[in-house]
Amino acid sequence: MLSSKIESLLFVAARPMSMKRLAEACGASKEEVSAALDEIMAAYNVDGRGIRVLHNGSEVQLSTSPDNARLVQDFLKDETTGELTKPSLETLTIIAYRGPVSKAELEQIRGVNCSLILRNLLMRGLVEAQGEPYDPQTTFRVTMDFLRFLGVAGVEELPEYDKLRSHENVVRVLEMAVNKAENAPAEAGEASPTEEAPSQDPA
Amino acid sequence: MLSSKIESLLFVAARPMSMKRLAEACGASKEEVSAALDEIMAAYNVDGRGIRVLHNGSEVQLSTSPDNARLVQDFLKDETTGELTKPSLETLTIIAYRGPVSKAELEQIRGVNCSLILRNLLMRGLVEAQGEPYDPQTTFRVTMDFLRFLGVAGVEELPEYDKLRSHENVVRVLEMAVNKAENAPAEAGEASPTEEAPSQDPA
Amino acid sequence: MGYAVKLDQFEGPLDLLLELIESEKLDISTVSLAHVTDGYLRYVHEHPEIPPEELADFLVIASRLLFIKSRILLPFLQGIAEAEEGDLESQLRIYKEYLDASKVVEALIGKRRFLFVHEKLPHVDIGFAPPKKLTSSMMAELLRGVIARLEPLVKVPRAVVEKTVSIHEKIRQIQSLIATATSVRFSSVLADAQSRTEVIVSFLALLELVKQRTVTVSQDAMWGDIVIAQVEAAA
Repeated sequence: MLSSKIESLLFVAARPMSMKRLAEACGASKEEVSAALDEIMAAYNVDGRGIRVLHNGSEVQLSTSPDNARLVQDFLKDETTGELTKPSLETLTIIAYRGPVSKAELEQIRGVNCSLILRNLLMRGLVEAQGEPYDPQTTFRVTMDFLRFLGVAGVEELPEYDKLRSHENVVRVLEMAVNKAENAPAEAGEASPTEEAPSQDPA
Repeated sequence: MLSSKIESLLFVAARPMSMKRLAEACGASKEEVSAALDEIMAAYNVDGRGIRVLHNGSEVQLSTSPDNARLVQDFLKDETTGELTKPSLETLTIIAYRGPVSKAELEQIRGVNCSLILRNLLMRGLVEAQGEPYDPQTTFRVTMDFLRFLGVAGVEELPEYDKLRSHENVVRVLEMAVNKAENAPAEAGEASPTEEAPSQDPA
Repeated sequence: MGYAVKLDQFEGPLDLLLELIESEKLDISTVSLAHVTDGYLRYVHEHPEIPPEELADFLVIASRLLFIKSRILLPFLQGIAEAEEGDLESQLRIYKEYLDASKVVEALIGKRRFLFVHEKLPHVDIGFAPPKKLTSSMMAELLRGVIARLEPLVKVPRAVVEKTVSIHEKIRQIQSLIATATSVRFSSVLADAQSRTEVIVSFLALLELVKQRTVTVSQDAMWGDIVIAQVEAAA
């Protein structure tokens, strides 16, 4: 039974698992895996359960439930405090709500070059790149680890997710930014220490 | 809710737990724990579930269901013996040339978090930790087995060892990290909620 | 007056702008953007410690603020400025939404409802599992790739320092240009500009001079070259 197999694999994997990997391992199609996962999530992600199924993009992972955070933290003698600096929080928030998001979009919203803060968040495992971090086409999203800080099973559980994600103005301004970038590709690179390939060193 | 708490603890412990320990951690009596466990077992130990509650004397443990034993074995074997990804090979290489190297230095050089990759390299016997794997002071180096596999007697025999090991860019990026650490007090975030209890030695 | 804004706490130009507007108890609008332009410029002038790699970002916003403000000084900019205003205004609104959301996120993390996973893989006896095709020369190649990737990270910041031109320096440059001629074309000011930042800084400096009534500017046609003249020499 597929949902049983998936449950077993999620339990032993001890890392975020992609649907693709699950499909391969179980010899099933991605659609079948996706349907089985919906079933599993519906069973776990309810009040009164001690285990949650987290989902991030096409990845899933099991974790403890938020209600038992204190108990588990004491049991593990874990010292996580979850403190983040203001730029980290700001950047993580935008990526959580808008992800997957490119560096250009991120910079359009923050009005400031984000190379270093992105690098910092990548190193700490709070953000992950889909592609090479320095490729301008690369998009970023938050990691399962960041969801675990927040205590949510997926970004959709964030307050006002739909509103902030598809905000009419955001979409419009981002489109403008993207058009601008396409018309004047050199302009983005001015002061950014990391985004250029070595060969493109701005003179 | 007691059964939720027990479910969380069994999940995160991933090893046998005594009823006594569970009762202590949850602040409940052994009778209450026993009753809650009966409930949990009734929910898990049925056909079609991928996780089982094993009960042995006064000890309990979560485990995968026997129906999926083969699948789980194959999956774990593939996780630990399958082809290494490019990021893994890159990490292994940096450890070979820069070892003994700490996780923080490794991440500074690669610009992304290396926790999962390190765990995998440790399990494959390619890398060894000098100290507890989760202690930030711990350094990593490649194993003798790996050197033998490459056909070299020591890392010094790797091509262009001195030049690549101490390349200006590598030295600079490590200096940048040191300067930054001195100027800005560390954020607590590196410790994601997974930073481990000593009991969870992954090696 | 009244820009009692705490220093060194800005995550970027939009953050500064928002703080200036809010400290005046204004709503985000074109009028309030024009209103805080001087305060913004003063902040940038008075904080030479803004890291050079961030200064460019501050200057981009400064130039957009000046566009907005300059409508009062340079009526011929009317048509052009409007688009810039709407742009900056909505950008700031969006920034504010995410800034507010980041406070909600901070509160969420503050509740410490952390989710935990077990990271231990079940014990499997695999012994030694090397990457079969890996050779030491491939490793050298991989490491060269890693090193190349670090290049912009360790090299560019220095280049930025050399490139960024301060507004003051540019003002002096324009002033000395006009001192030797009665009038000068803006294009000649830009002739040796090395980067977009420098163009912006030049324009910024020009608008500063106009504001200080040191020079007047005129333009024959929309998008035409701007002629700068000293106030005494102006008709």
